[in-house]
Amino acid sequence: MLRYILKRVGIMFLTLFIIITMTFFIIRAVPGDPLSSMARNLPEQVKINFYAKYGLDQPLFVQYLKFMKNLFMLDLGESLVYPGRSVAENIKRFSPVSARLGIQAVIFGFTTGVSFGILAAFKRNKWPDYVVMFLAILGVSIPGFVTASLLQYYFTVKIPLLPTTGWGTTGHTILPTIALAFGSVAAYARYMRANVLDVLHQDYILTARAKGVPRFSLIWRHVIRNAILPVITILGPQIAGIFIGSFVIEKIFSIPGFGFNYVSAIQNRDFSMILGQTIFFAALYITALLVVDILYGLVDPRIRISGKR
Amino acid sequence: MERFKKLVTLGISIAVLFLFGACGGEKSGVETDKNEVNTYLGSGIKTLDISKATDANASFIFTQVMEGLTRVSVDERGQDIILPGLAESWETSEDGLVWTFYLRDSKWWDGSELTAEDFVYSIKRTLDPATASQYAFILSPIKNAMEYNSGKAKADDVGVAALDEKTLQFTLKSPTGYFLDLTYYKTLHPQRRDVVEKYGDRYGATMESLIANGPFVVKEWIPNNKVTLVKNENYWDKDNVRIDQVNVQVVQDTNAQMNMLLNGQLDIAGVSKQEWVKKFEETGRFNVVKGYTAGSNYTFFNLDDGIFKNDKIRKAFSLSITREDMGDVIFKGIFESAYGWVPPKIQIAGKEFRSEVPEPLKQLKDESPDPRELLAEGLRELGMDENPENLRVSYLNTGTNDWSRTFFEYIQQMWKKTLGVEIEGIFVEWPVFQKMIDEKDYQLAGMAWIGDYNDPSTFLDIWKSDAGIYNTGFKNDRYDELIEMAGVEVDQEKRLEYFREAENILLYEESAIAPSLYRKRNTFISKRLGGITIPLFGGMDYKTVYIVEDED
Amino acid sequence: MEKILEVRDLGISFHTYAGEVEAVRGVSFYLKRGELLAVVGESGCGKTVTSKSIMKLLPDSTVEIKKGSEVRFEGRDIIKLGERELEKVRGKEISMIFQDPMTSLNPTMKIGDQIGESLMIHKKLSRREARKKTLEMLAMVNIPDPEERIDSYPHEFSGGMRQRVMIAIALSCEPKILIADEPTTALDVTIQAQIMKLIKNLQKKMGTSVILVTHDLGVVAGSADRVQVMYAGKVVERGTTDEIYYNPKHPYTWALLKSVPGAGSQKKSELYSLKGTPPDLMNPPKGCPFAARCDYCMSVCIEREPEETVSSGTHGVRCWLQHPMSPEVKNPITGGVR
Amino acid sequence: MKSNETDKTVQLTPDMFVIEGCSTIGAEEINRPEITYWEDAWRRLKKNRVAFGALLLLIFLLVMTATGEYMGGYSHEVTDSAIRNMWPDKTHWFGTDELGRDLFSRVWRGGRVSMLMGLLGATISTFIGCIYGGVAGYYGGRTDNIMMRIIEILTTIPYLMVVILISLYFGKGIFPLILAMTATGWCGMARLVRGQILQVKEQEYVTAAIALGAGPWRIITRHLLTNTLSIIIVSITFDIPRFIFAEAFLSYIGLGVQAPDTSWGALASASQQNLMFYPYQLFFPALMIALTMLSFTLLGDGLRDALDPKLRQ
Repeated sequence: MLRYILKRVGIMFLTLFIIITMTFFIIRAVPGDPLSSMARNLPEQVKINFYAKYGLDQPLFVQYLKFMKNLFMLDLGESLVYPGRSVAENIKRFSPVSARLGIQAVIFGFTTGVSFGILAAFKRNKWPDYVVMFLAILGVSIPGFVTASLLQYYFTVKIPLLPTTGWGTTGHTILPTIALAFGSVAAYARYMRANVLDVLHQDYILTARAKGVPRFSLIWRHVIRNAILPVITILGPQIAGIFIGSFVIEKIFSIPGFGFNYVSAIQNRDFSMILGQTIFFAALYITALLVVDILYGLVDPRIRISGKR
Repeated sequence: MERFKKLVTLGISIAVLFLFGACGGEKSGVETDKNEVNTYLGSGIKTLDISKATDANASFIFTQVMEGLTRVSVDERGQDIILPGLAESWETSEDGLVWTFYLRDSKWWDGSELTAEDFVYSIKRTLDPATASQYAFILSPIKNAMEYNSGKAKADDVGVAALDEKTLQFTLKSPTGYFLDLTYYKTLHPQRRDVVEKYGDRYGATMESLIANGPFVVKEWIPNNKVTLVKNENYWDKDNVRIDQVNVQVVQDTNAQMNMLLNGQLDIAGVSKQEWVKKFEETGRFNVVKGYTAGSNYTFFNLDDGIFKNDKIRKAFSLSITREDMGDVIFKGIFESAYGWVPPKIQIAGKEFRSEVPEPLKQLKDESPDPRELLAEGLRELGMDENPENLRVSYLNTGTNDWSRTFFEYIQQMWKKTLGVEIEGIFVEWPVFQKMIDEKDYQLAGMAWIGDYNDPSTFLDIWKSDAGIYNTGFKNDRYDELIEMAGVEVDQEKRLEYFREAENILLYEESAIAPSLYRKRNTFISKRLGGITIPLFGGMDYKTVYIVEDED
Repeated sequence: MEKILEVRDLGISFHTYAGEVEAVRGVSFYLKRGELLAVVGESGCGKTVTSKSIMKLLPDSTVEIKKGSEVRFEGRDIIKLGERELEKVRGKEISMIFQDPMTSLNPTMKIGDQIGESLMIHKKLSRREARKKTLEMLAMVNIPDPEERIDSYPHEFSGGMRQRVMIAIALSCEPKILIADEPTTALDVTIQAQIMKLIKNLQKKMGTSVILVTHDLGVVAGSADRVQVMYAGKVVERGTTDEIYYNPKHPYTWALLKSVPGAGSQKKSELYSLKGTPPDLMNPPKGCPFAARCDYCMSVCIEREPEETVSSGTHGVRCWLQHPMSPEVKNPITGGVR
Repeated sequence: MKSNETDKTVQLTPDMFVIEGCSTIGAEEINRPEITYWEDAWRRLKKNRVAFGALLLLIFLLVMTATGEYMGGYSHEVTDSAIRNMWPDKTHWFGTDELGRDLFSRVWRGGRVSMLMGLLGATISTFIGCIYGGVAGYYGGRTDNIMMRIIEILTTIPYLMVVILISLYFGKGIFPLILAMTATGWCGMARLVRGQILQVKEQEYVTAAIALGAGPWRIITRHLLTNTLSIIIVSITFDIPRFIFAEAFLSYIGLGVQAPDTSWGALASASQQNLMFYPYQLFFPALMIALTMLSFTLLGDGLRDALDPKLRQ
C-alpha cells in the first residue's frame, strides 16, 4: 500500500511536469499577452518596456527554462496583470473561499443526492422516484445562472433574508452553496438510484435478507456500501473542482474565489497566474484522484491496491 | 423502511438547518441611519500603484483617496470644470510650454508634509522604463517624457521640476491644449518615495502599502471583495467632506447590482435596462442622473480590403446604420445616435466641441439619401456585381457574452434590410480580435472608444496614420497634418478649427469609420444622498456627497 | 415427529412484460422436525421459487402469491407476516443457503462480519461474543485457520470455502429449518460430497430440519429422509427416499433416476437423457404438464390433470398411470408392474 | 376433494387410457418462440409504456425541430423593433425576444443544433469513454496508469486555451465544434467506466470468458460494458444537456452556431439578463432541454430494464 502510494506520488510529479510544460506552450501559442487586458492598443514603447520587465522579450524556450527553474525553487512568480501580487499569494487568498463554498456544496449535494437516490430506488416507480427524477431533470436542464439568479432575487430582494453578494459571513455562503449543489444533487441521485437498483438484484442481498438483516441495516451495510462506488468516481473530480470554484456562481454572487480569478487570468493572458493556478489545480486534482483510488480499495476490497498492479 | 425514511428526513433537515440556521444574527448591510454610503465596483481592482494602475476601478478609488494638482467637478450646465486641488494657483508661459503650479500646504494621510518633489518623483517613476507603466504615454506632452521612457534620455531631462517645496514646474514638448485636463488624472497624482521604496514591487498591491492624501483613506481592502474608505482627518479640505465612510463592494453581475439597489444594499448604481429603470422609478426612492461617458461606439473598415477600399461603399454602410433604432433596441434607449465622432460634452476653447461643430454624417446623409445607390455606385467603380444580394462581407466581433451576439444579430438584420447585404459574423476573444486587426484579417469590425481626457484630440489622434492604435489602413495626409498642427497650436480656437476639419475628413470625406452611438449612462441615486457630481472624466467624487436629513 | 412446516396449496405467479408466469401451481407439502426433505426437479420447475417463498424472499413488485396459499411455520402463516416479523424468522428460525457461493456473499464485507451479523441481530450478542461464536462456526464448517480467515473478504476464498461460509452464516443462529437451494451445484464433484456431508453432519448435530433443493437425485440418495419431485410448478411424486429410489411411480421420476449415474439404471453406459423442455408456464397445458415429454402419454393426460394418488401414508403420485383404467406399464426402474 | 374426483372419474373412458408415447403436441411447439437478445429487448421496450411514451416524445421533438420553424409563419431571423419582448400570444406562440424575433420559430430552429450536438456529443464521448475506460480498467496495471494520467493531463490543461487553438487551426464548422466539445468531454465517462470495470472484472464470468479464449475486445464489449450499462445510460442522459450548454459556450468564441442561427443553449443564456422581466424567454428553451433530457432519461431507464440480462424473465 505504502509502496503503491509512493509510486503514485512519483508518477504524479511526472504528470504535473507534462501538464506544466504543455500548458506553458499552449498559452503561448494562443494569441494575446498580458497587455491585451488593457482593452486598447498601446504605444510600441510601452509594450517594449513591459516585455522587458517581465522577460517576455526573450526566446520562448529561455522563458520556459527560467520558469521551470523558479518553479523548482517553489517560486510561482508574480502576476503580470495584478502588479505586485505574487501568484502564490493569490492562490492562498482565493482558494480557501472557493474551497469553503465547494466543500459545503459537495457535502450538501452528496448527502442529499445520495439520500434522494436511495429513496428513489426503493420507491421505484412511485411518487418519490418521480419527484427525484423531476428534480434531477430540472437540476440539469436549468443552467446554474438561472438557479443562482432566482435564489438571489427571492431570498435577498423579495424576502430580504440574506446578503445579495459578497463574502465574509456564513450568510454569504448559503445561496451560492445551494446554487452550486443544485445540479450535482441530480447527478448523485440518478447515479445512486441506478446503482442501488443494480445492487438490489445481487444474490448477496438475498443472502442478507435470508439472514433476517433488518431493512435499515440491509440498506446501510449491504446496499449502500456496494452501490456508492461509482458515485465516488464522480465525487473525486468534484472534490478537486471545489478548489477551482465556479465562474458563474462566483460572478453572480460576487464571491472573491478561485474560479473567477482563474477565468479572468485566462482572459487577461496573465501567463504566470494561469500557470500557477493550473499547477495548483492539477496537483489537487491528481491528489484527489489518488485519494479516490485509495478509497475505492477501502470501499471495495475486490479492487486490491498493490505496487504490482 | 420507517427508520430509513426518518433518517432521510433527518438528513435533509440537518442539511437545511446547516444552511439556513447558521445565518441568524447576521445583518445584510441595509443600514440607512449611518453617515455612510454604499456603492460598488464592477470588478476587482488590479493595483493601486499610481504608476501602474490602468483600470477604471483604480481610478475610482484614486478619486476618493488621492488629490492631484486639480480636482474635476461639474458646473451648473453639467460641463466638467477644473477646480484647484493641491495647487492653489498656476500660470502658463506665453508660448504655452511652461506651466508653474503653486501648491498649498497639505499633508499626507500619515501627517507628513506633501511637497512638489512628490509630484516629480511620481512622474519620473511612471516614465522609468523599469517601471514598465502602461499609462506612461499619457505623460507624452511633457518634454523628454517619451525619450526617457524609451531610454533615449535621462530622468533629469524630463520636463518636470520642483522649484522649491511648494512650486512645481512642467516644461512641455509643445503647447498642449488639454494639459490642465491631465492634472487631475491619476497618472499625475503624487507618490511618496519612502513608501514606494519600502514596498518595492508590492507597492499598491497590499493595503499596508497604500498612502493617501485625498478626502478619504483606505481602511480595508479585500481584493475582489470590498474596499472600505473612511474620512481622512489630515485632508486639507476635510471640513467639506461630509460623510464618514464609503463602503465599496465588488459586484460583478449586473442583475445583482440591480437587486442590491432595489433592496437598499447599494445607494447608487448605473442602470442600463428600461425594465429596471421603470422598476426603480416606481419605487420613488431614487434620483436619476443622466450623462455622457465620453465614448462612442463605432464600426470600422479595413481600408485595404477589396471592397472597403471604396469610399462610396464605406459611406453606404455608414449611412445605412439605423442609429436611432439601434440606440433604442440594443442600448435600451439610453445611448444616443452618433453622426459625429467626438461625443458631446468634450470641450475645447472653453466650449463644447459638439455644439460648435455640426455632425458631419448628417450632411452626408442629406446629400446622399439613398445608401443603396451609393453602394451600387461603389460596386460599379470596383467593377463588381451591382446586386447587393450577391455581396457577402464579414463582421469581426469581440466579446464572449450574449450581448455581443445580440448586437451582431441586430446589425446583420439591419444591413440586410437597409442595403440587402449578407453579413457573416466572426466572433473571437479580445486578444484574438486584436491580433486579427493587427494583421488586417477582417473587413468590418465593431468597437467602442472611450476618451482619456477632455479634449477632442483624445478621439481624433488615434486615426493619425502613424498612431498605431487600430490598423485600418486609413491614411490621409491632410488629416495627419491637421492633427500635428493641433498638437502644437496654442490658440484653442485654431485647434477647434483643425479638429473640425479633421473630423470632416474622417467621416464626411473618407468615412473611414462609422460611428453609431454616443455612450451615455443612467445613474440611479438613492434620495438619501445629496451633492453627487459625476464628471465626464475622473468618475464619481464622494468628496462632496452628503446624507440628506429626513425632511418629511 | 411433528410437522414443523406445512405448505398448503402454494401458488405463485410472476408478472412479466410478456404476461403472467405461473411458476408454482398449488404445491402442498410438510416438513417434520429433524428430517431432511429433498425437493428435486429440473431448473424452472418451481423448486427454488417454492423454497424462497417459505421465507417470503421473492420480490414484491413482480411476484404474486396466490390467495389461499399458506406456509405454516409452527402454526403461524408466514405469508401473512409483515416485514418486521419476517426479519425475526429469517436467519433465526429458518435460514437459507443459495446456489452460487460466488455471488451470494457481500463482496465488501469481511466474512466474519457477515457471519457475526446474524448473531448480533438475532442472538443480541456483543461484537466480541459474536466474534467468538463466529470462530466456532468457522471451525465447525471446517475452515482452516479460522482466526486468520475471519477477517478475509469473500473474493479471497474458493467456491467450496465460500459455501462453507454460507453454511456457517445459515446455521450460526441454530435455526429450526435450513433451506439449501442447490448448495452444491456450482461446486466440483469432490467438494460437492464434502459439503453434503457437512450439511448432513451439522443437521444431525443441531437437530435442524433441512429442505434440500436440487436437480440431482444422486445428491439426494445418501442424505434425504424424504423426497419430493417437482415438475412445472407442481409436486408430481413424493415419498420416502426408499420409496422414490426403489419404487418410483411417475414417468418423470423414472426419467430422472435413469439420468443419474449409478442410481436406477444399472448399466452406466446407458445414461438416459430426457428430450424436450418443460412447458411454458405462461400458458400451462390443461392436462398433465409432463404429457408432452412422456413416453407413456395417453390422451387423458393431455385432456385432464391427474390428481394425487396416495399409495402408502407417505408415497403420493400424480399420474394417470395410477388410475385403475390405465394399462399396466412395466416400471423401468424396479422392473415391476404399476 | 373426494367427490370432485369421483365426478371426474365418471367421464373417463377407457379409450383415453391408451399409451401413445410422446405427445402429438410437440414439446417444442408449446414453448415460446426463440427470441434473440435484441428482439427480446425491443419487445420489452415496447411493452414498457413509459419508455415507449418517451420514445414518442423524442420523435415529436425531432419532428418539431425539423418542421416547427415554419409552422408559426415567422422567420427565425427577421428582427422587428416594434414587437420586442412580447409575451406569448396568439400570433407569437412563444413570444418574441429582445430584437423582436419570433421565439417559436427560433426555439425549433435552435433545436436542430442542440439536438444534433447533444446526441453527437454524447454518442462520441460515450463511445470514446467506454472504449478508453474499458481498456484501462480491463488491462489495469501500467496501461491503466498511463491512460489515467493522460486523462488527468487533458482535464487540467486550461480548456479555453485549447478551444481557442482549435478554432484558430480548424476555423469554424461542425468538425472543430465537435472536436472542441469532445476534446475533454469523454474523460468523465472514461473514468466512470473504468471504475465499474475494475469492479466487475474480478467476477467469475470474466475469468470464464478468458478461459474460453475470448479476446480482450470481446470481453470488454460483451461482458464488461454490458454489466456497467445502467451507469453508462445515466451518464449519457446527463451528457446530453451538458453538451447542449457546451455548444452555447463555444459559440461565444466563434465555434458554435453562426448568427443569426441559434440553439437552445444560446437562447437560454441570452435570456439571463431578461430573466426577471421576461422569464418566458428562458422557459421555452429550458423546457425543450428538459423534455429532451426527460425523454432520454425515461428511454434510458426503459432501455436499461430491457437490456439488463438480470431483469430478463
